[in-house]
Amino acid sequence: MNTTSSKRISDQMNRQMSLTPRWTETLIMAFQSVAKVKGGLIGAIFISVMLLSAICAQWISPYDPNAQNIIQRFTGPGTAHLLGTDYLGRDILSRIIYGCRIAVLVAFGAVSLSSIIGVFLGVMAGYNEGKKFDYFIIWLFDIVRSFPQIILALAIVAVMGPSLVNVVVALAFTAFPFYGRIARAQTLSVKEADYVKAAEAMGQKPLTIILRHITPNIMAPVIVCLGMDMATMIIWESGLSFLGLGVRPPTASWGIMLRNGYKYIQVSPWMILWPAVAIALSMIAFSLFSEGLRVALDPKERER
Amino acid sequence: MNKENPLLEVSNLTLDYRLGKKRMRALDRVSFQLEKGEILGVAGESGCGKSTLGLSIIKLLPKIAEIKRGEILFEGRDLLNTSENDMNRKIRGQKISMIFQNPQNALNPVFTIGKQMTDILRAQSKYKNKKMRSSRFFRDQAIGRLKSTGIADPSARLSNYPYEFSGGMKQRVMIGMALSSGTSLLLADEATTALDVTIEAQINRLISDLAAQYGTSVLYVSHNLGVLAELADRIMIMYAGRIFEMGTTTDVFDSPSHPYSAALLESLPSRQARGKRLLSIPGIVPPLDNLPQGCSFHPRCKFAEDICKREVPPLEQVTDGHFSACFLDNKRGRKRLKWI
Amino acid sequence: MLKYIIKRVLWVIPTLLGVLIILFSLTYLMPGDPASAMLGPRATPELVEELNNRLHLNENMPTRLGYYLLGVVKGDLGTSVWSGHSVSSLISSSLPHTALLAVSSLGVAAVIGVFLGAFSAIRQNSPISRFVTIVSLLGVAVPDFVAALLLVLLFCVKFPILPSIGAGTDGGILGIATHLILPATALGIGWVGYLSRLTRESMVDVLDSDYIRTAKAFALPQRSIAYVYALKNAIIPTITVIGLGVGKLLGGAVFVEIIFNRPGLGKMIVDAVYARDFPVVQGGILVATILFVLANLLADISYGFVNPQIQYD
Amino acid sequence: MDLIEINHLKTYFYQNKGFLSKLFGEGLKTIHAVDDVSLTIKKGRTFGLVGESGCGKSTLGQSIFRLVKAQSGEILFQGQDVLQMDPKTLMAFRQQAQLIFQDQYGCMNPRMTVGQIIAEPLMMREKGKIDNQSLFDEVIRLLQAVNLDPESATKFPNEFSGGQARRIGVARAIALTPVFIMADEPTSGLDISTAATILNLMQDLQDKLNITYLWVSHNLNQVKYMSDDMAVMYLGKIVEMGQTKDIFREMAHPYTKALISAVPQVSINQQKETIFLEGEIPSPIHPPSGCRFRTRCPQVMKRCKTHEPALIDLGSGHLCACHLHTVNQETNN
Amino acid sequence: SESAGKGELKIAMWEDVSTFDPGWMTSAERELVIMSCLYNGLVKYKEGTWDIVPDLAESWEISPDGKIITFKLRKGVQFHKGFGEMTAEDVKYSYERIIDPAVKSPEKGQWELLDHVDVVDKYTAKLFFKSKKVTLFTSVLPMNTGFIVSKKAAESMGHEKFGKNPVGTGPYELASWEPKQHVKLEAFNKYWGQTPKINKITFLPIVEDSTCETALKTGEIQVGRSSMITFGSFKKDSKFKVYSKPALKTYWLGMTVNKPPFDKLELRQAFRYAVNVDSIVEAAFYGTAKRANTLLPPGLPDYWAEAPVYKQDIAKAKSLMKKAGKPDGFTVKLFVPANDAERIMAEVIKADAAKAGIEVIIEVKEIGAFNEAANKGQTDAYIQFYTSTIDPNYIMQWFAGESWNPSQWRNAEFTALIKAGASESDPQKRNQIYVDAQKIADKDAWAIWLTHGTKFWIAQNTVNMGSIYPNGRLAPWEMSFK
Ligand SMILES: Nc1ncnc2c1ncn2[C@@H]1O[C@H](COP(=O)(O)OP(=O)(O)OP(=O)(O)O)[C@@H](O)[C@H]1O
Ligand SMILES: Nc1ncnc2c1ncn2[C@@H]1O[C@H](COP(=O)(O)OP(=O)(O)OP(=O)(O)O)[C@@H](O)[C@H]1O
Ligand SMILES: [Mg+2]
Ligand SMILES: [Mg+2]
Repeated sequence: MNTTSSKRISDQMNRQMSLTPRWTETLIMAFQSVAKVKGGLIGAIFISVMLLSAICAQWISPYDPNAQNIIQRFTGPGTAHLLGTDYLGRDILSRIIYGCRIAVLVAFGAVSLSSIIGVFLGVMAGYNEGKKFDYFIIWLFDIVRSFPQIILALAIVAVMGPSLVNVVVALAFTAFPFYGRIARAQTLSVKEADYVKAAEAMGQKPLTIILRHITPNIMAPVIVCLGMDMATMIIWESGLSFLGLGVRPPTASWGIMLRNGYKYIQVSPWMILWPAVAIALSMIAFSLFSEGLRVALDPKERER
Repeated sequence: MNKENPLLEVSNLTLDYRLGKKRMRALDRVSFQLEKGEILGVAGESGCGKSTLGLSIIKLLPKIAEIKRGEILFEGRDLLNTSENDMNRKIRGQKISMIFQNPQNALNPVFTIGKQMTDILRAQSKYKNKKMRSSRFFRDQAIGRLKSTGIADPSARLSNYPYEFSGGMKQRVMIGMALSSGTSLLLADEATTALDVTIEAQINRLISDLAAQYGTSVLYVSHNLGVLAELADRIMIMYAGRIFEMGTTTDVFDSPSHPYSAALLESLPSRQARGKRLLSIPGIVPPLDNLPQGCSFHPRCKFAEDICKREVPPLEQVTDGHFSACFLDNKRGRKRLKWI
Repeated sequence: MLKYIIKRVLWVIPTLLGVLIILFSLTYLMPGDPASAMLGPRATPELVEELNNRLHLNENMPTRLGYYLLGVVKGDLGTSVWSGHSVSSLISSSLPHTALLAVSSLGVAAVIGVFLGAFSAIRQNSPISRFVTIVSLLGVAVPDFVAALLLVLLFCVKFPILPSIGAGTDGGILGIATHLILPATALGIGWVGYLSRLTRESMVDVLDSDYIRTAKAFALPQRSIAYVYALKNAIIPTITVIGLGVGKLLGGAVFVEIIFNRPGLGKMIVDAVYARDFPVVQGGILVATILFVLANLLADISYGFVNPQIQYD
Repeated sequence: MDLIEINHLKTYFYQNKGFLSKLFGEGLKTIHAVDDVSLTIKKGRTFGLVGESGCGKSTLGQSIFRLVKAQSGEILFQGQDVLQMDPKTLMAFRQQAQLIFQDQYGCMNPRMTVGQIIAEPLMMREKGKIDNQSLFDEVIRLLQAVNLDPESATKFPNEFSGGQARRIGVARAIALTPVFIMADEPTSGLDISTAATILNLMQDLQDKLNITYLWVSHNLNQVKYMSDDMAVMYLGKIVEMGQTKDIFREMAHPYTKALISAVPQVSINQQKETIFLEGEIPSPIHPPSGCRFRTRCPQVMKRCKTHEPALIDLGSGHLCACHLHTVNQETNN
Repeated sequence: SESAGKGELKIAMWEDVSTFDPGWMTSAERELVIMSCLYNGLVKYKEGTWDIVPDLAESWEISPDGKIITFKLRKGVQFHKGFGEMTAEDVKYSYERIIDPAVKSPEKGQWELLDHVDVVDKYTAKLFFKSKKVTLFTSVLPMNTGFIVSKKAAESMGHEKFGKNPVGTGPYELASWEPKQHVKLEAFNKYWGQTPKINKITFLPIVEDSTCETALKTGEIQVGRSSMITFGSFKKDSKFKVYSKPALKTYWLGMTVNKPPFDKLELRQAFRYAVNVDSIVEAAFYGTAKRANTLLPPGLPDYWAEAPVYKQDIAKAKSLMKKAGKPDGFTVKLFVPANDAERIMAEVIKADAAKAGIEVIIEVKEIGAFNEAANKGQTDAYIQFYTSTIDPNYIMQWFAGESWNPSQWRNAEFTALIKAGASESDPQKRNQIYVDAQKIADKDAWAIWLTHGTKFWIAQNTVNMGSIYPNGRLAPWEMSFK
């Protein structure tokens, strides 16, 4: 073996040798493989656009989303206002762009909160299968899962008061058992895997086994679920805002825009159309993306 | 036996699997004949195309398989040109039965063993004699089939679901269904791999009885050379989609003509004394979508010469009824080939 | 199997107990004093006092929980703070509308969805298959309440041909039916898409499986392979999804009932939320939850019938 | 010298351990996977363990490592009882004893590179005392020891063929230079020729490092080829045990006879009479009374149903548990 | 689309009724229309006006000190559902139960001056007051607590049940009430007055304006409302006729005066100069309403017509802020109930105030939470409206008392004036008192008066709407189909 190739392998191994599971690389690989799946790329592009407009809303939106111009209210789509204006003469395009920010915030916030809590509890329960802790967690999951999700979220927001944070918390609360169940079921099968036994046979500590050997290997279905859930969370945020139980006006949210569109449905129907289109596009994006994720992460599907 | 009119005649069968842009040649110019009542053992490393061969005879290849050329004559009928409908009505389950390799998923998980067996028996009899029979009749028949493969308490077992059966028992259900006396060709694809030695022996006895009593021909795929040695009349050794050697069991096992067959036999621990090194063939089986030029075995072959790297050796008769695809044979004559 | 069912049913009891505890503790999340929050500003101290007594708000937490559980067990869900009606009477008048909506949308969607899915899996590349693709994309893209809004826009505003409010109970069967069309479509369209896609996918998988190959090898009749042997396997994921779907459906009903001013359970809950009528909110959610739990129970049990390899723990 | 001495080991599994089943008081279904097994493994030698699938071979092996919880009995490793070890001693033991798993892919974390997998036990032992370069050198050395390319270190397990994957398992097992290795069907699922490579490799290692093997297999030919001593298991119990050559020369137990007679031989000249066993393999949940083999035994007797035969010495350490022999002995006495 | 038969009229209401017991009625807007179909008082407002005319009483006599009033009742008036003839006993019962402490009527305040009622004979009732109640005829007797209920029915049923099964003497009786779905009334065939032309009336609770608009267009209801903006399109549509009246209510932005920042008068004044009331009202009411300059609606006799009209003046606002030591602006938490008009106004106010450097944080609250928070003075500012009767005292009293006074504004002078006004019967003097009170409120600048709103109805032109009261209240018993 020549020295350069030895150096190369050694470098590569050095990078890989760190004890932390290879989260980032796994993620990057997942994204790469998503892009290879039919439709996954479109989804990924769409989502990137959404993320971009969420992050850069203040630079790319043509107007201040809350700037009112009563004189110019209810104008239809035109050159000054690409998508028209609403009942206060605010620019709809700018509000859609800013609404994207809310959608993304809620989706990522609620999904990450619920998945972290859910996966943590699920793995812990699965690892302690058959113990009281496990039964308690199963019970907890089943209780929360018994509620129709959006109705529970609605009730929580209703008592805590509508606000962005409360919406995120409520949605996360309704969703965490789903991650927990997946994580627990996966843990049950993964912890019987021979590589976990091999680690035990080496004398690894339980925490190391959970972090290094179990958690990385249960993430595939969790990640697939993440993708789908983001879409759901966007819908629910809009739904709650539509009912006036979501984020507070005048914050631009697609749900609030829908609500206003509904109020002025007789006068200015396009007001309902734009947020509907925005929601539809983001739904398609997320479902294409998560479908891509599913295929990319499922070895059985990859072979096809 | 009627040499002029074999039961099955496969000639030049060539088949690709299309995977995206990849073309994997799973069968390459496969030709052989199978006589009535004969057991032909097929051996070879994993992935060399044994199952594919069986599936192309019963025409249940996956969609991505594409037959490039060749002919399969069964009782004189060209199977490749037989319609799906005719295959169903006249061939499958009637004349040709197949035991699939993986018993784990071969039974429908949501129906009882009894329902699946009686449905199959009913379908068979419907095409055969068009006479309506009672459910009881089929039930009894199913019980008989289970009993013949050594499943204890068969009548109670009929109401079980597949998950309540062990892998070996599922395999035996499949075997029971396939071992019908009317079958003229049985394709047994690693039929006994899931079974324990003691039960394997029992099943193999059943199969050889079938061949002996009813003249059923068997294409018996296995990578257990010992089983083949005991069961088969003739042996066919395959490698990367090609037939490397074919001949009577004695010929092939006692005086292997192809280096690959010789190597295989020498890697068996049963032939070696304790402590003596076993033969292991260097290298790995080449990927089917990227086969080496010339003889596909040449990169691993101890005897490879220049010609092996350039030309594909044809399957030629070494002695009467003993075929081999190796350029060496011509030079070496009939001497037993030794690798080590 | 029987044991499985019994176990499954018994598990509902602790679950519902937990549900009640959560519902009960919701009142604790409410900022401020619940009684005056419910009564609003015009509440005189006497009224607040009276409500506190009626709802046992002065007691300590375990006692209150005890009263609450006792009430629920006795079938007493309390009375509306706002109208003085008993919550159970409010529910019994609104529940049928929601039930009808749910059954008609999900039931029809399930039948259509499963059929379309199975058919398009068997005849891949047929026009039906393309239709399924489009419908499922639509179903994904347009969530139920957006669909409801668009339907109102189209059929009540632009072309006012279908009724837009109420449940049509005055109009007899025909009235009820015409009042169902739009809300049920809004709720059901996504399900048709989703279920047909799901069924198609699992059907394609199943048709590719080893056991179908076995059935073919033994020359079972084509039709029985497709519609008996394959469909029963393919329908398994669909059943669970339908069970879970009832939860989504009840959630969707909230929006659709609001938009179509349909006096169902969902609208009752949201109106009560607006009015801070907490006994009604609690009762409504409890009933919705019980419905959902029952639907899941039913789905699980029928799942058990379809899939023998089930064990419940 | 005995490296491992197992006395009256019992390992049971329980089904129906869910909450509701407990509530229902549904009787715990006990799987008697290993039921009262005693054996000794001599240092530097290979001990073969054969038996039908599901008879408890893997369970026995894993019990030695405390990977499954043993019910009772003792497992003495160099005189110390593994089952009573405190965590620290257990760790030390686990570094001296290693495992090669039956499933060559399943025992490797699919999200770790081969380098990481092999390095893991080393890092465990050294705990930060080792720098990356020497760790890397060590990994390369191990890979070369099992005839693998150093490049392999950066690949993932699924990029390897079955034989290569098995060799990675071997490399990991020898990383800490153990004195004892349990090889659980180390050639299952491999081609004949690949299997031969593994067998050669394992033999070389034994010669070089004087490793003791517990060789689990259901391939009698292989055990005959590899092992010095062997035991035959049936349904959780040892039915025959002794030196391999003794057993193959003079099988004492009817089950061993049937097993060996059923082994297909490639040399067709060799005539043999296959003994066919009738009946199903009984379930380990409700094993038959008396002798567990009696339901399939061609030579079953009355007392087999009521009395459980003990392992008795037929001379020169050849043990067998069968009433055919107890009767002989009794009459002899 | 379906069109109801000749006999049935469908009217949209905002929300469901909470009770049909007039002694417990909580929302005038919502319930008075239906209540006046079910009940009669001793007197009533003549349809379409605020004139007081006899209803169940044929005549009355007031003692010189105004403390004793004797009513002569109409004979032969029947209660619904066979509860017999209305007599003086029922009058006594109807009024005395409201002041009975055991009964806990929320409307007790209306009748707190009543001492007792004497039954002189079957058709004569004598009301004794502790002191003279000036507003008795204008805002008590013709309103909900003035309605006569059947003693027999109310006593035997109890409040809860009676609230669901009302027994009055009105032109309609309750046919059915499905909470949240509909209230169905049927013409009372033994009604003493003129039998209504429409036999059945259904009131449907429709929360959303747009739902109501759609239902009007699809013909599912005949009488309803719309949002201000859509109003215009109905006006143009020949199938509909539009009826509009100035509403008798006042919207204002209130500032909580007992805590920073609005404990400083200058900052309150600055805020008043920072906003542009005209554009606020334009935005929220789409030109259908005028701005307000004082608390009382213009239709009232005691309206302060010369009230100052504050125009937006950022410079002035800034100088006031400087004076108060906040030259760089300050932050205001503004609570808004979740109604459209208020929300829109808040959004415009936020934008206006920003120009003066005042940051407004809007918190939209559901009505219950809003009321609670506002009433406890938890907020810096709020937007709210109160409905008035034609008696100025009704709306002004809240700012002289402890409850319902979200600004926490207390002014002894103002309180004294309101007290005086309540017992002053000379119109001239009353006018002076109330205008003075309004001036005090203006001086203290605790509120920015926004608008009085409008009230309008949209009816399909097949409906003859009859008279509509000046505040837009309907009189369904006068309606008919064309
Ligand atoms: N459905 C398929 N799709 C793609 N490739 C396939 C498919 N089935 C088989 N192949 C490829 O064709 C080749 C021959 O496969 P086949 O199953 O016939 O081998 P085999 O000899 O039966 O192997 P084994 O001993 O493992 O059963 C293999 O390389 C395999 O990868
Ligand atoms: N984790 C487990 N839980 C429950 N039962 C188990 C478990 N592991 C093994 N068993 C059961 O214990 C018995 C012995 O299993 P074991 O794996 O030891 O058999 P084996 O001899 O290794 O078989 P094979 O040759 O198939 O590997 C079997 O009946 C098996 O079903
Ligand atoms: Mg195969
Ligand atoms: Mg094993």
